[in-house]
Amino acid sequence: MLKISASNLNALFDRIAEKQTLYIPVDREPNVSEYKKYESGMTMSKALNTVRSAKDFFFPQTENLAEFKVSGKTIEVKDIRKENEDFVVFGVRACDARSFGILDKVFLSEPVDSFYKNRREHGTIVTMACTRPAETCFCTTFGIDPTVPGGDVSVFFDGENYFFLDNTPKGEAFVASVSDMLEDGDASKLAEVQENTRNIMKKLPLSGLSTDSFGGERLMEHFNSDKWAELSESCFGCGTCTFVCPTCQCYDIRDFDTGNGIKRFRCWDSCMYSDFTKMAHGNSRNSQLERFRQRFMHKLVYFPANNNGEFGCVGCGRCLSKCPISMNIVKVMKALEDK
Amino acid sequence: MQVNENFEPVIVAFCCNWCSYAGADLSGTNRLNYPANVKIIRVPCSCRVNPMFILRAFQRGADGVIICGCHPGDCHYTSGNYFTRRRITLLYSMLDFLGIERNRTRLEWVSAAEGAKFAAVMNQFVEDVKKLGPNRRLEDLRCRKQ
Amino acid sequence: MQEAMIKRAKELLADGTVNRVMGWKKGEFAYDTTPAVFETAEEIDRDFIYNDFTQANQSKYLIKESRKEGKILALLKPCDTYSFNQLVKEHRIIRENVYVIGIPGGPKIDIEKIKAKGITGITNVKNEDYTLKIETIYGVETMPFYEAVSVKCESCKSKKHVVYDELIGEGGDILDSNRFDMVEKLENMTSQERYDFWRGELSRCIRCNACRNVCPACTCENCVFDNPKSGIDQKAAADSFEENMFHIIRAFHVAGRCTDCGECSRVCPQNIPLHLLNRKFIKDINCLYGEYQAGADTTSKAPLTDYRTDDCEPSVVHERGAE
Amino acid sequence: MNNDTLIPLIGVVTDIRQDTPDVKTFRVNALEGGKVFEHMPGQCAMLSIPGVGEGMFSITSSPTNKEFMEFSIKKCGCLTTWLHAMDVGQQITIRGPYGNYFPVDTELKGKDLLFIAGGIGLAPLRSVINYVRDKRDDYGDVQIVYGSRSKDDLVDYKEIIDEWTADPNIEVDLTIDNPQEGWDGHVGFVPNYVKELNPSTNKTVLVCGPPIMIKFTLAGLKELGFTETQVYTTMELRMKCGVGKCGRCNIGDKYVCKDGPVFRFDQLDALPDEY
Repeated sequence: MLKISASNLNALFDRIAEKQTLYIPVDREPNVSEYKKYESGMTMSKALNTVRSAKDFFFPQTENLAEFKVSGKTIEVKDIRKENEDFVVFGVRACDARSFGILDKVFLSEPVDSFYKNRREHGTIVTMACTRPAETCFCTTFGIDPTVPGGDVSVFFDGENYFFLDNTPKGEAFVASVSDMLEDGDASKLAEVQENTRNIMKKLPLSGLSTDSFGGERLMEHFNSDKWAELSESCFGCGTCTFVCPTCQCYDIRDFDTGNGIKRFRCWDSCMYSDFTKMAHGNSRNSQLERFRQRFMHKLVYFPANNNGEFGCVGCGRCLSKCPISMNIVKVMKALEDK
Repeated sequence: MQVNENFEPVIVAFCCNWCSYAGADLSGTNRLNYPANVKIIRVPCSCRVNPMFILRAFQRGADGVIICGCHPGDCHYTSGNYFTRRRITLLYSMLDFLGIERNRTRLEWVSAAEGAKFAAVMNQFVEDVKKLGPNRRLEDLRCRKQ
Repeated sequence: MQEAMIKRAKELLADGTVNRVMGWKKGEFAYDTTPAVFETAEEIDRDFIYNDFTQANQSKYLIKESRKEGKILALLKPCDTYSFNQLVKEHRIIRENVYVIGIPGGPKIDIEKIKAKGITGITNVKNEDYTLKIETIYGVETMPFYEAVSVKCESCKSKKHVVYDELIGEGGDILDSNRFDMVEKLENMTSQERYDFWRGELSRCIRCNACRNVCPACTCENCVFDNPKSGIDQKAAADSFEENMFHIIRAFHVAGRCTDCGECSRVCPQNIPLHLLNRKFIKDINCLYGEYQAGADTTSKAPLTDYRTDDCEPSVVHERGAE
Repeated sequence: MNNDTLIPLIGVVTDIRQDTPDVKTFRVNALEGGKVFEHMPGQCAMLSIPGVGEGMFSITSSPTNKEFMEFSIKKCGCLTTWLHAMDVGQQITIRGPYGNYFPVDTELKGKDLLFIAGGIGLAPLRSVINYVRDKRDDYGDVQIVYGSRSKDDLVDYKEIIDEWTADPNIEVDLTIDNPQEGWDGHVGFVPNYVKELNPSTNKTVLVCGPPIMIKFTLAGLKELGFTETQVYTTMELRMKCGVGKCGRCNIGDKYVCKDGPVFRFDQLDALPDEY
């Protein structure tokens, strides 16, 4: 397998950044990381995962859709789309890599969302295998193996060297473009590292969590469960879980009058917000209970119902660590599952 | 700091209907000059000025915002401008705290009889803002004229 | 402490003084606790928890809870009593429907501070004589308790309960806190440095509204930022201006009513020190209009709904030292 | 780059008709004349005034109308107030068509049809009614029961009187909620009127109106012996994208904008009661 030694990793980054925009996770504070555009001298974070998910690269928090010039009774529409530039995201974890597949099912299904597709086509995802999962991790529940992280290229670290495995034609091209910096290496230690991580995964507190009780066929039963009242009781309807979630994809479309034209943009929205379904004549989800239920029902029941049983959660654990009142999908699953 | 001589700032002046607005009128009838940069918005009382108005003015291209009201004690509504004074002091202090240049904001008391003061205040304020240059720290890039 | 609280809560439930108990519920991990309402002694025995991690300010929930049938027992830390009092003063909480027990407060621990040390896979956290023994799947780690104290407790303003029907444990006093140190440090910077500091912080905002929704002073039925008629409603910060706008206006709307409970900074998923904005207002109010602590009583006039004819002019802002 | 459905087209309002005090019908053409796009009866389109808002409206004209599209819009919110204030010649942005449609070429073909509408609920049904009238031979009996608060609130009243009631092949039964001077027709709520009319149970029913009317009408129909598989309705929820991605018109595993707005009642029964 092709490899690069840990000491040469930054040289590799420099090389990639010469040709394309490169994003890597960087520490903002000790062990708190976020994706940053790579500039020479930055070091990759050792934290398990970034605070914000990697969905921003393909589905940014705000994005302009079109512009309008209005004068008198006439309206002119300006298509502002342009071909995205190629970019590389390095160090994506297995959970986030899987989340792109979930977002694809939404945005690339007919009619295709050209804004998303444009970014998706131009982004190369280089994933990084996990070696030190945290207690909030439960990706294995959704059949994800964090030691084989997917993406266009998977990278494995054995403590000394980074090994590269391309999974897609795009990944192959990426590896080829830096192949002169890589050398053939002995990957025999990797199996042991992977085995070790898998064993840790089994010991994690949430390793026993199962999706057996969920899926499209249980729709009415879960919807009508009497557990929701207690679960949603202390939810105060913020959007933290939604916005740190790698798979939440609901959006709003709004207009902004700049004074010299109107920009129509879309931005992330949350089904937890009270105005999400508010219409001029009323609201179909009036209480926080209904809104709370919607978010979890969507991930655990509605999404699989429409996508051959695939769940809308990847077990990254962000909502577990970020919810202000510690209410999260794991607690919901445990409350609703068959005892 | 480099001063661009050609820079003409946009100044938004919120003027109380009962005093400063009349003061502005008076300065006009007395043929006193004050710069054309000043765009006056008439408000029923200086305390009608919501902090959001000030921010929105900056968002949409103002380089300086000035509020003019009746002298303390002379409010048409008895006490409106006393509330203005507290609110605006705190708001300006907050803007300063966030690193927005403090000379971009001002509050002055101008009565209906003080046409000359109105002109002088505006001249001085425009001068001060000119020195600061265009508002970049509290501007909305989407609103910048192309 | 937890035992004493459980015992008293069950007594009050049993003798009919209250029909519900507001407390905290155990979670998946040693450190996650969720505010919850308990209706029976069994529920309390099963789930009730009070430990170093029970940080959440529960006063805001009492707005809704105090409007339900019967009386509810609220267990309030000193800082929570200020928020509670402020909400009573604003007629948001119906005081008669709440039985308040003052409980000793922090210092509480912020799990993020433990995680920031690189400690992960946490299965249990024990406080052994102010040394934290943190059990993880990777082995046992230790760290001094005080290094893990949450931001809101680091500069605790008061150990005094300003409102209660009874106390568990001893009451405390108002502390001589250092809570304005950071504000002062920023004030002493140049305008450009302050601008850079806040840009760095506020540019991380994802507009999740956690700060607003958790804030016990933000109790509007319809927030200006959600009201399409306000002209400034926004879902996401589409420009750096909107980041500033949201936080300035939010801080301004709670100025004079913010009790400095620190919940905004605690809940921020991006760790933006939002409490500094509120503290700046508090500090200014204290300096310019006399010492004022929101929530300390239920009768005094709030500084922004009051005035004196000899108040200072806004020019004080412009006359402060060099930029 | 291919067209994206989120980037709208321009339509121009060529005629405005005041139907009731709070409902206007707008005729929309493409800039170069003709229709902006083709649709099927029951489908919707996103209309917007940039800077004001965007909203989903059912297309009230029949697809058989090859010249223009029409939208009957009730004034109730920000955007609709703006639409009501505009004049002929105003351009608007339009995108669509969105959603499914009444199965006019399949399940409804050859059937006896009963249309039940209340208030502005006639808007989506008008498209089907006119479609059926234009292809009259493909369908059996057609009966229309339409009710409104008052005589003035009957949308498209002129068309109903001039064309529908004049059509010997169609039975039209009108009702208003309360007695009114100058009205000698039936007085009473729609659900009760349907029961009084006692329509034959071999009819296929298309119902649209306020949720409360739909609820009672359905109950009434069941009493008369109709089954849920015989009754269709069309729904409305908050929508932003129109293509099942933005997430807000989600009910259970369905998106009203994409899988709806037309549902048969047995389909609705399988969904959570969240509409």
